[in-house]
Amino acid sequence: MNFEELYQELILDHSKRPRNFGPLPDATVTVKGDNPSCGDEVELSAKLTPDTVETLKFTGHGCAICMASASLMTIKIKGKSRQEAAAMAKAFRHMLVTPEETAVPESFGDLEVFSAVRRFPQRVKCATLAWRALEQALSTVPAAPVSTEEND
Amino acid sequence: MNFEELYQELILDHSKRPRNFGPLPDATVTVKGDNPSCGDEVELSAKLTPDTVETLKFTGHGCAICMASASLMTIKIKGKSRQEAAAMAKAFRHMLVTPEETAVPESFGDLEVFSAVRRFPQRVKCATLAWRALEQALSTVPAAPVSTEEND
Amino acid sequence: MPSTNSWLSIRQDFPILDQQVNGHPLIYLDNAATAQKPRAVLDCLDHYYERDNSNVHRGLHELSNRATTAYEGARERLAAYIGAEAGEIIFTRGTTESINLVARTWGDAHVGEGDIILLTEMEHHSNLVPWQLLAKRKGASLRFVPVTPDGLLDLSNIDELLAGPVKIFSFVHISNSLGTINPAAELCARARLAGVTTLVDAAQSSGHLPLDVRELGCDFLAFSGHKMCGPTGIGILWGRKDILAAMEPFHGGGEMIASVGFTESEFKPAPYRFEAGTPAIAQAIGLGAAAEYIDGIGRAAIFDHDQALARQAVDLLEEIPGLRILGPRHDRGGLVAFVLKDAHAHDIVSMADQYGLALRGGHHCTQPLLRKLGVPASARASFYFYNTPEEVEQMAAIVRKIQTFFA
Amino acid sequence: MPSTNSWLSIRQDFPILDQQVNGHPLIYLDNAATAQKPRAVLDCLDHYYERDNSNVHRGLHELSNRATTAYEGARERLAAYIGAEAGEIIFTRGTTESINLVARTWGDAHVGEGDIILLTEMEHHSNLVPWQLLAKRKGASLRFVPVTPDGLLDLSNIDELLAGPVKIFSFVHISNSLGTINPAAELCARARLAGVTTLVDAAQSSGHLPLDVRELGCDFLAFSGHKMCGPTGIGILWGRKDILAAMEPFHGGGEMIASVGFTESEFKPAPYRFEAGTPAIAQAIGLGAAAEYIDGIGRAAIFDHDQALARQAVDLLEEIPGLRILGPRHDRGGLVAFVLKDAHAHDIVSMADQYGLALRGGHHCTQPLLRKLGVPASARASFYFYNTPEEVEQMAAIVRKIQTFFA
Ligand SMILES: Cc1ncc(COP(=O)(O)O)c(C=O)c1O
Ligand SMILES: Cc1ncc(COP(=O)(O)O)c(C=O)c1O
Repeated sequence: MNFEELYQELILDHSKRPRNFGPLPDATVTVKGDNPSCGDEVELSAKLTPDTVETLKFTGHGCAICMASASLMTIKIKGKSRQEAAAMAKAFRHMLVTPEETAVPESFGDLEVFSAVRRFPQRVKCATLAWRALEQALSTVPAAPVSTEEND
Repeated sequence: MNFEELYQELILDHSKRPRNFGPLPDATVTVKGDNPSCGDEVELSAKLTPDTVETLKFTGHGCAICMASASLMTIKIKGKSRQEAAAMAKAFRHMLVTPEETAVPESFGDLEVFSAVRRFPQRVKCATLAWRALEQALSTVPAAPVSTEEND
Repeated sequence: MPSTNSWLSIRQDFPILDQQVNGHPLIYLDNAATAQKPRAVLDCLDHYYERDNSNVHRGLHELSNRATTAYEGARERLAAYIGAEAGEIIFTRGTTESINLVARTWGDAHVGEGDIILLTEMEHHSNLVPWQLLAKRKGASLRFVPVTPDGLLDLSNIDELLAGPVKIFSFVHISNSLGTINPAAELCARARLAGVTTLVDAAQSSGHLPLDVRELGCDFLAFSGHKMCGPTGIGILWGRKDILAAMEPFHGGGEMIASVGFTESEFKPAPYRFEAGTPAIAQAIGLGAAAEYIDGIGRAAIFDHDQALARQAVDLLEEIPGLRILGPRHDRGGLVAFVLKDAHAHDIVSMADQYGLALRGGHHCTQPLLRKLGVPASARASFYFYNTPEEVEQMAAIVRKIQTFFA
Repeated sequence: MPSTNSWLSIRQDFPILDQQVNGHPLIYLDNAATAQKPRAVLDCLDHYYERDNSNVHRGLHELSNRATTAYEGARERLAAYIGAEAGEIIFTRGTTESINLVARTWGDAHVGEGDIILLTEMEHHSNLVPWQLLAKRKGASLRFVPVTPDGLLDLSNIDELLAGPVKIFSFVHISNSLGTINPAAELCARARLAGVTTLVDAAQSSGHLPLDVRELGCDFLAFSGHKMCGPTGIGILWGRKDILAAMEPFHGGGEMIASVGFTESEFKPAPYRFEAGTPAIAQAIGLGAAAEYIDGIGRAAIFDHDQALARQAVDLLEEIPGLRILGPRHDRGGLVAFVLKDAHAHDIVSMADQYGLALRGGHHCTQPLLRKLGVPASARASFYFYNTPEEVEQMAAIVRKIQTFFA
């Protein structure tokens, strides 16, 4: 079945027990993202330093793809430099609209499970919701050399 | 040709030289009728007594069918009782929507030339414009026993 | 009522149903979103474009005459379809435009500051947002008939809700996300007693049960062609003759004018006053053919058929662990929406699609209702007369597989 | 440019042209009212309804995905057709709705008491009445660029006309009752210098010559699908991205919302913000196919072809006693309107129909213009790429017969 390819064990696991799920009291930025046409909602909170995404957590609800993507993203991005985080978000969104046969970059690691979403164009926005929130968070709070600001 | 049936000599004659065409200074009622979708306009002026359509004239512009119908109507109706005039208008409008083979009443006289219009449903409103104006004129000014009123 | 065999032969009228999707025969259960089109409607469209296509009304040549006759004939057929007069039938793009037309013309003229617009909590966005916009323009406010936890209108206070400066009561006949059939005639009668104008959103009922505007007793009725086997891009607004006669135009343009000067114009009477510009000619004619086709089957029979499928679906789905059905258990229109404890609606629908099963998932354009019911999204199976009990069985079996997979 | 032979083979694409009317082969010269549809467009509609029909945007199943892809693909094709971006293309019912949308949303927000709306004396009712209604709502007034006796815009005072509190200049690209081709790019440039927003009514040009909104330099552009080989019931409003981004919604309903609460809603960005409810899906896709078909022939070639037929028609008609041609003698779009001293336009058109010749007679939805020209009604022959020089000859011969008959 096609859909077992889409809903691999890793995705099911992260959608049922999302990691880094919950509030982040010392967040420096919180961004709410939604897919208006289907009702998915993700609220992403991150603690950013001038250079680094120190930590990030999320709340919200959505389909398995959306939840698993947010969960795996938080693991992947935590501790990355802001530049790396932005590049990864861009690469992830880009990967989802490449042809099925295109190879997925090594650096993706576990994120590769989402490559099957390419066969389900209607689900791309589910997989990218948390990543769009991340990009907005990064753009909202200026990076170094400007000092960190509070923002909600 | 079908259209020679529609545009019989009598119609061509009356459309080119309409009778009773012009203003009627001592009119008791004047009614303006138009076919908005095509731009035909007829202004009918009549001198009504409590019982009779004493005289009537018209101005305006329109196609041959419209002009000839107005012209022949003025001849036909002049001097008729109001009741007869109303009945004739109704009968004329009715005749135009009867099936082609239906016989035309004897009393129609020359008006029979318009029976060919039944084959041209789009032209019915051209043939009836003046008659609708007549009907409105009759309904605007009360008949006997109420005395005649001025109206414009 | 057609026999099982004739239902199956009716199904043959729909070319689209005869296809494989993802390696399985298509099971199309997304009829509340849009219905499929029978050969009769497609042939009617082809005939129009291949023989008669012309602009209407102002033409004096043969094709224009044929097009006008067919277009006005469709108006008459639609009038007969709902027990109305032809002069009361306005062609629009669909339910949404019909409701916006009323909100803009009747609404702008009759709703003022401090007035109240009464809706229900189960309205589709198309019967909610136009009134929000009107309320904002005019300083009016909205009031809602509440929905009970089992998806019925709570009518215990209906007379109080209708009291005060309530100008219009606009409500859905059959809910597209609960399946609830509202007692439209009773609601209209109560509203009339209170002097309140009524609009019935018949988007989900027009193709599914017999409708008669005089029996309903409403003032406006709106529906879409595409949900009743007609083409996309066409719908109906019906309005009571005396109300339409007093209404200002909606759009300005060709066809709706009696006489135009550079600075002032006079307008034609209804329905033309409300149909500015070249109308959706082919689509109106196609909708006429759809109404004829539906009445050839019989709306009472269709209603029974759809209800039977819905009953069957409720019975089968209820057995699935963690599945909750939204809306009333019985007496529902031909649709069933549900949520699974273990799977999100999108996942259900995506997986169902892998089996060739077309369901819809999401808020079904009733966000506030779903929020109130505490459900972010639901999956919905909606039926029409070409669906079969076998399809319902397969649907339930697929949903069960999905539940097992995610459990 | 296609050769004579390939023009004839293009004609074979139009099934409707192959018929007899009143015992004569149909000569369809009513293209300015509506154009005929090629097989490619009809096949596209059939394919949609027979394979892909589904509601768009919110669906997660295969058919919905196909329908959405085709619908958004049509938007992209239409964008390319006029040198725009997909996000600037709003699907409407036609030119009339497009103009009403601008008058209602942009107009209500930007035109106030004492402001001026600049039009021309040759506007179609659809580009006149919406502005009359706006002016009435807002206490604004209308101003007109005059038309010269030979049917051209009198531009001698254009800068003065654009001066003062003029908010928008809305004008027709090719006049449907004169054939005049207005210098749209120049007019838009003048307006921009004066800080005036522009709308170009491209109803008669969109299928007849190459159009590029950046070259035109307008702010809005409106046209109808049915006049360019597309289905009825579909049209386009193009608006400059930054202008659309700042515009309030038109209709409220499904598909145009970002989030709905009981009393407040947020709206999606353009173009969805302006497409409430289920759109005319099949028709939008069909219009995409029409644009593709037209560009397969080439709009520059179509323009030359239509102009050549118009020149031929002018030359032949001019020889008929008592015949007066309206509009400029040369440099006209592919249509010729005329009056006969001895016969009224309706009589001409009715008689022509007896020969299978489809002309249009009347005021062509430009009553004020015809009144100014002192003509109550005219007869009009309008051409498209499937018409032939032989048809033009036959047309002129028939008009001559009619003249003789009534003389
Ligand atoms: C110049 C012009 N503008 C506007 C329109 C109106 O177009 P539609 O009737 O398709 O809305 C027409 C067509 O009749 C036209 O010729
Ligand atoms: C109850 C209800 N009202 C209104 C609508 C809107 O109909 P349309 O999108 O055809 O305008 C729908 C369909 O989506 C509906 O189900």
